[in-house]
Amino acid sequence: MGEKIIQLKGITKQFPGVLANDNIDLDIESGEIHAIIGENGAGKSTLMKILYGLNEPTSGEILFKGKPVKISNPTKAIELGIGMVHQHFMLVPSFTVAENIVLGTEPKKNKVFMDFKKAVDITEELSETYGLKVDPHLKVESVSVGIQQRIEILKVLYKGADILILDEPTAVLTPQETEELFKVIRRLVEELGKTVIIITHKLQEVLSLSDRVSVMRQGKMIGTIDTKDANEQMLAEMMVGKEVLFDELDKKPVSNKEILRVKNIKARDNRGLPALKGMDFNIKAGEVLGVAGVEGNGQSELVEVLTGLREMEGGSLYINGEKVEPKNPKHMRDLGIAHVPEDRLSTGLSAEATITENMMMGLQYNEEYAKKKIHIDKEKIRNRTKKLIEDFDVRTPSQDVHLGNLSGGNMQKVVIAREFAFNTPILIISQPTRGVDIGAIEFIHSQIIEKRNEGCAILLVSAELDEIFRLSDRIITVYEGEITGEFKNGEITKSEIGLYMTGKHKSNVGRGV
Amino acid sequence: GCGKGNEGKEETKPATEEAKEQKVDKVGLVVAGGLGDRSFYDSSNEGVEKAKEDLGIEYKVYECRNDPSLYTDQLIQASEYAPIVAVVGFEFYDVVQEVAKEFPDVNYIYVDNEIEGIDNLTTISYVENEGSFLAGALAAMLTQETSIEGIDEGKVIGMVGGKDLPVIRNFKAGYEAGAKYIDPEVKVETIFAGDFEDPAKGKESALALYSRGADIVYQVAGKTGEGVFEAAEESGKYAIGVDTDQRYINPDVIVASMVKRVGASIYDTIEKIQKGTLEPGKVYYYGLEENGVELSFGEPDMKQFVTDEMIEKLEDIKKKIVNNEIEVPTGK
Amino acid sequence: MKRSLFKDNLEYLISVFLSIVAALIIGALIMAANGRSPGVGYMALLNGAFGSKYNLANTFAKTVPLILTGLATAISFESGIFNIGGEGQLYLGAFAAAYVGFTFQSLPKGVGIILAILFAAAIGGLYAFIPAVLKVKYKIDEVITTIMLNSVAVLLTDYLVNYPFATAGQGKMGATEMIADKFQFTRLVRLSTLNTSIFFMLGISIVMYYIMKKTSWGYDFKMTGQNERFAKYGGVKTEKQMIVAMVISGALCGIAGAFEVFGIHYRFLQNISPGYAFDGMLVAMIVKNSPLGILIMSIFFGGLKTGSISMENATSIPSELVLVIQSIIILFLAGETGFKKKIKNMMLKKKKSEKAVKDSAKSAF
Amino acid sequence: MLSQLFNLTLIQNTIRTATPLVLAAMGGLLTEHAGILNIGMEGMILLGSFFGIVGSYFFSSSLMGVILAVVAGIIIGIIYGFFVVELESDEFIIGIAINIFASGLTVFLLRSIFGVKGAFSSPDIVPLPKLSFPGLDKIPLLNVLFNNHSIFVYISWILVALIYIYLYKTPKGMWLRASGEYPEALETVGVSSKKMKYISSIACGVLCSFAGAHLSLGYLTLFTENMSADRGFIAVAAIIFGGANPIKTFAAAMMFGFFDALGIRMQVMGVPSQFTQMIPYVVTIVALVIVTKNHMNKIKKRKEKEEGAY
Ligand SMILES: Nc1ncnc2c1ncn2[C@@H]1O[C@H](COP(=O)(O)OP(=O)(O)OP(=O)(O)O)[C@@H](O)[C@H]1O
Ligand SMILES: Nc1ncnc2c1ncn2[C@@H]1O[C@H](COP(=O)(O)OP(=O)(O)OP(=O)(O)O)[C@@H](O)[C@H]1O
Ligand SMILES: [Mg+2]
Ligand SMILES: [Mg+2]
Repeated sequence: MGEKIIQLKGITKQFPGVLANDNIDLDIESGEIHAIIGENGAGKSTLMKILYGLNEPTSGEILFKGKPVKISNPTKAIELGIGMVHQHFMLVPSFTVAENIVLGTEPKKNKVFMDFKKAVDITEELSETYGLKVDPHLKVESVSVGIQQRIEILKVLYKGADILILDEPTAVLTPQETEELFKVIRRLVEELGKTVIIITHKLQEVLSLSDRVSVMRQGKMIGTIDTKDANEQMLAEMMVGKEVLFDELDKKPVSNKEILRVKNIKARDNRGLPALKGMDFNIKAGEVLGVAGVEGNGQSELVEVLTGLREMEGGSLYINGEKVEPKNPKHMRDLGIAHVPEDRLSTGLSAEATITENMMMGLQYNEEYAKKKIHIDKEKIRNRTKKLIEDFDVRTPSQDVHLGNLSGGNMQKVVIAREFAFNTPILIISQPTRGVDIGAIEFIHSQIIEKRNEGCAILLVSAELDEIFRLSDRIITVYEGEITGEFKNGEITKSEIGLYMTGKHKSNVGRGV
Repeated sequence: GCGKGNEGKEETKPATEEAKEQKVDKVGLVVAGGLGDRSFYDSSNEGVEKAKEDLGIEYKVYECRNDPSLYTDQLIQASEYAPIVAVVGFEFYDVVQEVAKEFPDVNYIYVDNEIEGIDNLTTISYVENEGSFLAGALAAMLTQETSIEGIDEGKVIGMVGGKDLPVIRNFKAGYEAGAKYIDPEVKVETIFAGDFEDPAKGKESALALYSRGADIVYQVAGKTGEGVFEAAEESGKYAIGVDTDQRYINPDVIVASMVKRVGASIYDTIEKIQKGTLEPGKVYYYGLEENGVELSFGEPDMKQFVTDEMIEKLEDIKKKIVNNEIEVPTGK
Repeated sequence: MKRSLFKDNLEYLISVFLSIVAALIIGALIMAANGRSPGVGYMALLNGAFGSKYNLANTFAKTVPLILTGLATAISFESGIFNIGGEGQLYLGAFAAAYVGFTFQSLPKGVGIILAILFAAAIGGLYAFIPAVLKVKYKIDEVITTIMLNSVAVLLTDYLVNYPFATAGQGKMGATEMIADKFQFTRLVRLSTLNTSIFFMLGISIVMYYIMKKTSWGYDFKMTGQNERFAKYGGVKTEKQMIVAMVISGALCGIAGAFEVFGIHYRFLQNISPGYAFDGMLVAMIVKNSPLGILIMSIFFGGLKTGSISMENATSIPSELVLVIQSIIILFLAGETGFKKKIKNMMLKKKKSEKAVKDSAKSAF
Repeated sequence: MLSQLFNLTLIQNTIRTATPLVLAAMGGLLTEHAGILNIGMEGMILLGSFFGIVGSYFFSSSLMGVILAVVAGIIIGIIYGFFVVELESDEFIIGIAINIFASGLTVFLLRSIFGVKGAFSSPDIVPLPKLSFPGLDKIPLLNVLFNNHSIFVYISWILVALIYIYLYKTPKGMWLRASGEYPEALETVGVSSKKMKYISSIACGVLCSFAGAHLSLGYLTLFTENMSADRGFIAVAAIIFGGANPIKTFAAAMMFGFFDALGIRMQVMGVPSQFTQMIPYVVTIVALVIVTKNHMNKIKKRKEKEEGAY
């Protein structure tokens, strides 16, 4: 461990209404991998944004190599060799990979013109040296999140950062991508002497990757410990502030009443290319069918077809044995399908609307809450919302808060609360715990199992293999729009399943069971 | 009496209130558009201005800026301000009849339209088509006067109208008839710019006409007409102004103007009212006979394009029109 | 929660009030700079707007088209489809109403009026339907199409009143025949153009408020506007909602036109509207599409219009100066939210510096 | 008959009519790329026209006219920027306010400076020079295309090219586009998106003042109330139509100018003016439909090609 390269002293950040950081002290040593963990809304991102000059602290000071510095804007941070990869990607969709990487400090021809060729060379050179493969010419909007993650890191490295801040870099990565990322991080630290600060919600990652870990709770710094002295249980409790028990979820036996059956369905992606090339599976009452696969292999399209958001171009769909032609989301919801979408902000919620308004989606067609499906009964809806907020432990001052002000985890709880409360026989759940803290994860998982035990047929799509294995009764693997394997939970190990997810293995089992 | 609303107003305008007591004769001038058009409305303004000097009246101008929702309001404010209200703009046709009934003691001089049978309402109607007839005749004569530089053999003349309205069509009818009267072969082409406030459009329209061989373009388009003069200047051709004597704007290309003597007619009427010689409730037609419309040729010191023969010819035509030897068509 | 909402609204009202005051102060400075007495000017303005029964009536008369077109804007903008074509829809609606008014003279009063209003609404709605469908089916930007359709409508009616429907009984105006006397809305205050259409308008406003604020439809409109994908996912037929919103919007503008004809001019005139739809749009946007807000702000704007005339006539303050002052008021109203934010941040900063002082004090010991 | 409609002078008319639109649209597409749809251009043009006249008249130099117009453009651009960028007010409302402000102020100043209302023209106003290239006049087509236009016509063409290069070939241009598409992304690499937005709205003010000066000093030599006559709004339409791409926007403006000029000529063939005036608007809508339909068909075709791909 090197000397203290960064020292935060008494950092406080007051947002209107929220004390995001409360008198925080933190030391970062050069050449270490320093993990920062904490529940949603604990203030991790805010603290890092202050360090990167995006947020101005209300009070407190920052020492760089022992000298006090004022980081008033990102340029200052970049000068000091601090780079940040943000929780929400900061890439311009319509620009190419190369353009994004050099944005802000572009190579120039004749002093005024952008030197695109140079930018490409730079990109290729960088991706060589750091072993992060990217195609400089592609537009960012057309590359996967995994690639975007790499671009972000290359961007930071191009700016010559010695201290890298990674805010939840693994939240959207597949296990494979996460592994690669960690290799890179280790190389950066061990071979190139960089310092890395990483924010994550996944304790195994903390334990496997970091040298030291700092824990935050509700804006306060709880403490910093050497990772070797830490274990999942204690970290979890430091975070949540009370005992967390990873109790074995008790699962009732699966009935054999088939609720949902899918035969040879086909669909295209947004670019009009075939994304589902004929899938068959079924789900029984009280069963969780897990869909394992590297992102972009048709999971999203599958979910969208089943929920009426995407046109089904072939095959057939049966609910309770009856054939249905999905028309639109309304139609599928009327048939008893609830849906937790993979992207809560763009699909699952309206950030401008209040929690109440977000929670009442769907009720406007419900006689009980809207007389004659016209006159909305505000009080009934308000009371129901209040109850859901309590039941699902959404952390918010009031139900009239605009959703955009909630932290990621709490947004997710709002979606889950709304969809679960419909009590539908079928649940389609996609990435239920993305960017959500352990406390919340535990809670959401238990809710899902509860639903399962109530006899609900559940389709679970997740990039988290742990999640898949923890919750599923059966697992199907998908690769390039086709099902490559189907297994009873327990029949197969994580490492084996990886081969199916990457299409290296293919079994003809699983035309249903 | 003028009921509640009126009292309401009086509270709001103490200044004019005491003015009323001084029994000074006042005139309210209400215009549909705004002053500064260098033609119709300005001319009416000159009329009351003259009346102020010679007849010692006070006056105040009420502009509606072409906003129909202001016609009634302004008219009423004027009616409360003065016993004589001059209303300028065909747009007031309905409104003025309504308001006149409400203010029986106010004398209304309504310019540029025709209404009969309301005792306190006198309308002044200009026989534009007669004046335009002369303009057409003049243009037809000039277009063959190749001695003047820029004039070619071709027998084409043009007109740029503001919008396609009854009044403007009335101008057009006279203009075309006048040209044909001189020489049936003369081709008259008209373009409506579609706007009274877009000189650029006016210039574009005039340039189109000139490029099609027109030597003289008659503008009946308010501010849009300013562009016509520029087009004439630019393409070395000629133009005829309208409403007021517009030659001063550019004597080198504006050969004449078809003047509606709005100011004069308003002045006359005010005078008549003071003398008590006015027959209210009837339409006063201001045509060539009454010198309500006429061709004017600017100041003597200006370069003149119109020869004496032409003047004679025009005089002759005027006579014929006055004693109905020539029937001037109207456009509606 | 009502309290929190109430607090928000109060805060909103206060800051709106402040921005108006600020604007008026600047206006006063301008007047003073031009050697006019602001006191006299504003007194005249106030009097002219609200000083007497007659003036009040005039002010309210002005609100009728403002509120209707304002609501039209609100419902379309709220639903995420932008109807800038109100002016054109108003023109066609006005003509349609006039057509009924002078063609079916024999109809009984009530029937004729209702028929005219419905016809105007239908035509206005139909004219809005075109851009709506182009938007929903072909993703053609409705802003540009509606702007274009405005000009088309104005020119079309222009043609109609000058050729097919030109009449002798019009003096020298481009206008249609008069509508039957019995159809003409009765004037409520002598001399002022205020007429019974204001009651229709109030009725419509209440319905619109109810729809937008209390019904499933209103909710669907709102969600479609806020996040179309979310609404769709939640089961809202977003495309239908957008089209419906647009058609309602067009219908309201058409009705506004009908009221101009039946309440004020009694016939269709060339240039019948001095841009009511745009004023209405302005009002709606200033109050962020809130029905109640539109009601209040329209009265303010109506007063500004009538008042500024008296201001102009009573004190010789030129009309264009009044225009300048008006635009400054609008600027400040639009800036309202921004000013609020700035001020709040400043307050936070102040807190910070105080805190810093405390800290240094602490460390002193 | 057709030869009467379609001849070389039609091209001239088109260029003349389109130039003010092109100039304004080039400004508007800069703000558009910065994420601001500026409908205040109408007023900005008007101010340019007025101060162009003021400068030219009092300093009897057209250059001074342009300079004064530009100063006005910068100031109004800053005001616009302050409200839209600094206070984050609704750009629509601010735009409308700017328009009202401009029409009020110009009329007011017209009276207080020149003591006239409505219109001001004078031989003392020095118009902008017209350019001609000797030799070109030999070839009729090139002659009408490139000879004796007012200087801003050429400037507008140059601007189209420059702005295209700026937007797509220079770092600053990339920043501008980024500031509209994803401001945060720009902020995090240490470039202020606010600054870029400000720059765009000031540039827009200047280009609109060009458009205005061209109207009052290049195209005409006078000022009249509201002489911008909705050109600002048509410029907005052109920007949207051209997808804020300088070349396409230029084409859109030209198309507008063309059909406007064509309409004028069709009148003399007896088509009622109301209909000839409709042409540009109707054509725009029809063109939009056709363009998008083709686009959709392309996509459909591609789909069908890959039909076998399952
Ligand atoms: N710009 C802002 N304005 C107001 N409140 C904010 C702002 N940014 C963050 N907050 C609030 O500050 C608190 C901390 O937010 P922050 O994003 O730092 O949490 P976090 O630890 O990163 O949570 P997560 O793990 O979900 O990312 C939250 O309550 C959040 O709502
Ligand atoms: N169009 C409006 N303009 C101004 N204020 C309004 C408007 N609509 C509602 N309000 C008030 O503002 C607050 C927010 O209204 P909103 O409709 O969003 O909340 P709500 O729960 O529906 O209350 P309400 O039932 O009163 O509408 C409420 O206090 C309401 O009385
Ligand atoms: Mg965070
Ligand atoms: Mg409500």
